[in-house]
Amino acid sequence: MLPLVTKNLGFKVNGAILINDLSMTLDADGVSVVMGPNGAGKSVLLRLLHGLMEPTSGTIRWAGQAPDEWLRRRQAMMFQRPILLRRSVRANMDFALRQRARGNQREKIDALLGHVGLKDLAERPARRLSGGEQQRLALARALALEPEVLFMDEPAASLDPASTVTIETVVRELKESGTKVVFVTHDVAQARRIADDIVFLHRGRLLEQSDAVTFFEQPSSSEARQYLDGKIII
Amino acid sequence: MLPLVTKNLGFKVNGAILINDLSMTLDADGVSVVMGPNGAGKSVLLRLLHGLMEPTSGTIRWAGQAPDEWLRRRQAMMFQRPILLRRSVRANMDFALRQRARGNQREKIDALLGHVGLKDLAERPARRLSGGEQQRLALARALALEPEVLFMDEPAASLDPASTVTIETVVRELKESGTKVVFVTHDVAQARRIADDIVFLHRGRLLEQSDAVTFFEQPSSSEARQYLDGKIII
Amino acid sequence: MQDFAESFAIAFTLVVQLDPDLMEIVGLSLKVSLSAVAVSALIGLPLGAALGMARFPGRSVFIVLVNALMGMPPVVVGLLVYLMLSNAGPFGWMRLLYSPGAMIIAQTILITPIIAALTRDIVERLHEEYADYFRSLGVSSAGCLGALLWDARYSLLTVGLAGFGRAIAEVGAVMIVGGNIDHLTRVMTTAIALETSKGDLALALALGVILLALALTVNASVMLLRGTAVRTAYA
Amino acid sequence: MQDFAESFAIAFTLVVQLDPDLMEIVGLSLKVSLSAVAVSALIGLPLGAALGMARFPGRSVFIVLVNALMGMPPVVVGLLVYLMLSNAGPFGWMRLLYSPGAMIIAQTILITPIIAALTRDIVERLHEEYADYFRSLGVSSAGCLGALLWDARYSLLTVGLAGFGRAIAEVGAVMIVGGNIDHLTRVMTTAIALETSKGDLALALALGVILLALALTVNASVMLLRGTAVRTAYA
Amino acid sequence: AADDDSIILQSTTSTLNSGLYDFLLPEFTAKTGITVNVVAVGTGQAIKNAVNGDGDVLLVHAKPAEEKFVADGFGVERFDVMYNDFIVVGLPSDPAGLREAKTATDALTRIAKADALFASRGDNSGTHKKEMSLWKSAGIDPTTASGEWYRETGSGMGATLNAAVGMGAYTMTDRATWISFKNKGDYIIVLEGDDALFNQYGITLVNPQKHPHVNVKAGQAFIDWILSDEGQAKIAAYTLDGQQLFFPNAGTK
Ligand SMILES: Nc1ncnc2c1ncn2[C@@H]1O[C@H](COP(=O)(O)OP(=O)(O)OP(=O)(O)O)[C@@H](O)[C@H]1O
Ligand SMILES: Nc1ncnc2c1ncn2[C@@H]1O[C@H](COP(=O)(O)OP(=O)(O)OP(=O)(O)O)[C@@H](O)[C@H]1O
Ligand SMILES: [Mg+2]
Ligand SMILES: [Mg+2]
Repeated sequence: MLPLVTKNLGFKVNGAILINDLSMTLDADGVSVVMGPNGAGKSVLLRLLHGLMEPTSGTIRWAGQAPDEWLRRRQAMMFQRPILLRRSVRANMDFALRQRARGNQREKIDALLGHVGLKDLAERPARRLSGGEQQRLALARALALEPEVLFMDEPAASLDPASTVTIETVVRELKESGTKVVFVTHDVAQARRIADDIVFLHRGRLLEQSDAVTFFEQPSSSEARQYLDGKIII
Repeated sequence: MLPLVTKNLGFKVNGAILINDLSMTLDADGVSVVMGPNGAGKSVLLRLLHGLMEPTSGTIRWAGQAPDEWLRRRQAMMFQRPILLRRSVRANMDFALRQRARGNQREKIDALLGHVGLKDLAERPARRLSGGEQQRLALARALALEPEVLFMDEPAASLDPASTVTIETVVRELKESGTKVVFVTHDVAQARRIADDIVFLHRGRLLEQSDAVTFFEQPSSSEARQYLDGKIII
Repeated sequence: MQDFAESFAIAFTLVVQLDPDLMEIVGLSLKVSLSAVAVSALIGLPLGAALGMARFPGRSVFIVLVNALMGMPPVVVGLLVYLMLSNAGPFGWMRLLYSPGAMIIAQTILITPIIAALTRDIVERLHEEYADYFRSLGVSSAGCLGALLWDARYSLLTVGLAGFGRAIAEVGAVMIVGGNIDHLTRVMTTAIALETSKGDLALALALGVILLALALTVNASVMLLRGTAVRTAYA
Repeated sequence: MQDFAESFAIAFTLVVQLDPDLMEIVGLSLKVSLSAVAVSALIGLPLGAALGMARFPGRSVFIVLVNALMGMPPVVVGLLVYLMLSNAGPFGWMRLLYSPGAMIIAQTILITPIIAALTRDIVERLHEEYADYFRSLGVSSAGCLGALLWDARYSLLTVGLAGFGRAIAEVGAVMIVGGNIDHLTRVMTTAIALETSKGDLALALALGVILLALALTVNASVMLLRGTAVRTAYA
Repeated sequence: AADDDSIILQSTTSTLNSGLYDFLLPEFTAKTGITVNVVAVGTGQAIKNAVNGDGDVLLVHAKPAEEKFVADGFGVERFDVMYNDFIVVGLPSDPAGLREAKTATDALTRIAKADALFASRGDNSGTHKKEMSLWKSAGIDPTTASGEWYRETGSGMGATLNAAVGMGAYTMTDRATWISFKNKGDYIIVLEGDDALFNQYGITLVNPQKHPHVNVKAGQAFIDWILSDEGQAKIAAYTLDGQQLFFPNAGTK
């Protein structure tokens, strides 16, 4: 499905330009981490790439192909604010799995829930889970789909340290198994641990795309430098 | 209003024990940071202390007084998942301010929005803001109330590094001005920077309450040690 | 089958002629039903919102009651209002029977439960979302009520339209308390009933078509207003 | 005023006597209205849900239309069905006129728009929340529809009750297509209308009280069912 | 409606539906300046409304009930106004052979024998009461067949006619309603002319001693006018499709 190529990508809502003339290429291998200040457009970009919204200008090509429903079904996305059905934890898993295969998948669900530490909470209403538990359920649900591309929008924001370690392990395992991960985080240390290359956004523009080492050692834009230093730049 | 004393506090829902026999005292001075794994009961505890829910057993006393509406009006809370009205950013600020004082407070709103970097977004629908922007709005809204006690439930989870610096500065300023801050975070480095004392929860129980230095240097429970090391403990 | 074609032709003729009798009837229908919706909204919205947000013992009994009152038959409402307003009744001295005022009262009683019941459900769900914040802020009950109604206003519009639909289409109650008096209390539905009983089905249907067109116009206007409102405000 | 006291006494006597005529009428009322609600739900729920989740050109016109159809007068619906089913009409050969079947058809036409319009609004708001996830997952349209209806089921219950309320209270349409024929098509509302026209207001009111009690029972049963459902499932 | 120059006339659907009032009232109003607001309901309901004082004048066709109304003190005095007659209508195929019937009782007996569908008002209206008295004189209790061949519609004349036409049943109607009725289908009159089918209308002023607000002056003016030669002539002059609908007979009392 990769490389993913965008050309002059733009997205406007009511006159506000959220993504501005963005051209980039994401390769098949390695974890791409998207960084940038709050409101830079990271979530919007992920939603455009995943095909949840139509760009208002420019193009997106997956290995030359325009995004469509079939490509999207081979991808998965973890939203910044998990979208959970008004059902039990198990029913949420079940619903996701049923979109890919028929039949009872109880064991698979149990295994996945065990993996994210939610086994004992399987029968709880999903929307009553704690913030971190919701993120873990979203992770389990995304993994259940065995996607070729996984978009993760700040998946560790509410996770405790141990779960953060788990999710980073998961990302590494996914990378090894050939899944492309596009990961958004504000945690610079985390980005350093998992990123192979960095996409740096600022006010809807791509300011920098480079491999991780270069980015963290010698960011070329002053905005990226300020961002990493925790200076206000928006 | 302080000290805050809880005695044998308990909270059950449908047979699940979410807070278990929790007795502790929070003093007037210093920032108290609540830590613990996902699902430990941090958010539930904050909601109990703030008086959003009734404990099913035990007592809460604010300087000897049972929590009531008037005490609550002198406190404020930033929820883990910001609750924003279906209105513009400005209208959200306005609504909060109106609960405390009549009249047009446009300048105050502008100043607060400027402080959290949302001035340009004042007319946007609040629920369309990015994750980090929503948290910043929630911060501005809470500050607007000038509370004597401020509960902050993972307020920096989605913030970019610069905003994280800002919020930590805000917490320090609040502390200096005599506001009691109760702060939840999973970011150990952040906790080290701002905490005066730590409340450590695990499966609804208070495992440890000690001053920050002691907690980070020599945690007395093995769970706290594992938590800080990023080991899975739930 | 030729009745259908005929009635569309009649409806068309009546409308293009701006038949003054018809205009009077249409005007009264609108006046009565819109007034009833307005009064019902004034009562039903706060009532429904209060039921949606408050927690008190016996609340679910109350909710069942309001829901059940949606099934109050127009004829029964008409009878109750008739007995109240009749000269032999307690409010006979107001001399409201057989006047548009009586019709507004009857329709108001009829649709208030509908507005309250549907509002209750909508507000309850919004309140689930807002409750913690309102409690934390210490918003007064009246403040909560206002905020919930305001933030749910687009959904409540549909509720209002449902109420309007029921009112404008209603015949049993206005027939009894209005009396279907020509040039005084005749509205579209009572006129339709009259033509039906005269066996003039084509004319009755024609009036029905016009009534539907009326409902369509009101709905379209509301949606247009809503459209511009959304454009300037927020979902 | 003595009418009131009298009618409660009559209502009570009728009920405790289990008057067989009354039981027949109550049974038919329930049968007709519950069937109509069931059929309307079968049509209106998916239709409303589809309108709530799909985005297509002309959608808002469609919505206005469905909303406006909530204002369809029962008498007009009755007439339409009458013309269709009468011996001179296209479906006369089915010999449905003046049968409970015809009444079910008429009420179904009447309440389907209500169910569809209210469902549309509810599903639309739930869909706003779920849409991105469903799109990401690649859920089929039918899958979305089912999931939205399922997750909104408690709100849709209120919608169903609104539909039931309208159906059980309705008199204009069933009167025309059913004919209020004793022992054949007489239901509560047409019986009330009859007693009213006879001037026996006390009996009419008594029947009204019983009808309301009926609506109350249905609503309470539904809420009880819902209560246990919530306890075993999730909000 | 508390206006000095207007009265409420409680009357029946059959008179309103026939168009008689549209013909009579403008002339009366032009002459006296009094507006007559007609409430047309079932006879029983009209009398009940009048008992409650919700009207100034009562014009219906159920003589015994009207006389009871006066005797109970609710009405001042009842006057005959006009009459027409009842007829039985049915399908031209006339399955029960009513056209051969000599009398009304004979006709009803044929219907019962043939189990032919018959739509009855079933609403205690003047028409219904008349029909019941005819069954009685025929010695038949049709209500034992209620829901079978005997269909009690429990509704007004127009609705009952619609129903009869819809299901192919015989029904009894007053002539005025029949002539002005528009949904006749292929229906024809199968029985008419028996003296037993006489239909008398009467007018009564609501008693101001029971209901002080009754507009006696205007109400009485209306009664006086309708009983006057002028009013009576006007009634006689009302025709539809060339047929006279009502026959004035004031003064016979
Ligand atoms: N539908 C919308 N209408 C208007 N503005 C929008 C909409 N969606 C997003 N925005 C705005 O677009 C900008 C980018 O949003 P986005 O969610 O992509 O930010 P982000 O980079 O993910 O930030 P964060 O780190 O806070 O999650 C924000 O300023 C946001 O307010
Ligand atoms: N209303 C409820 N019904 C059932 N379970 C609940 C409810 N509210 C909370 N819980 C459960 O209580 C536990 C504690 O929840 P809480 O939100 O306090 O966790 P937390 O410590 O804040 O975790 P996190 O770090 O993930 O935010 C969780 O397991 C959650 O699933
Ligand atoms: Mg984001
Ligand atoms: Mg929490």
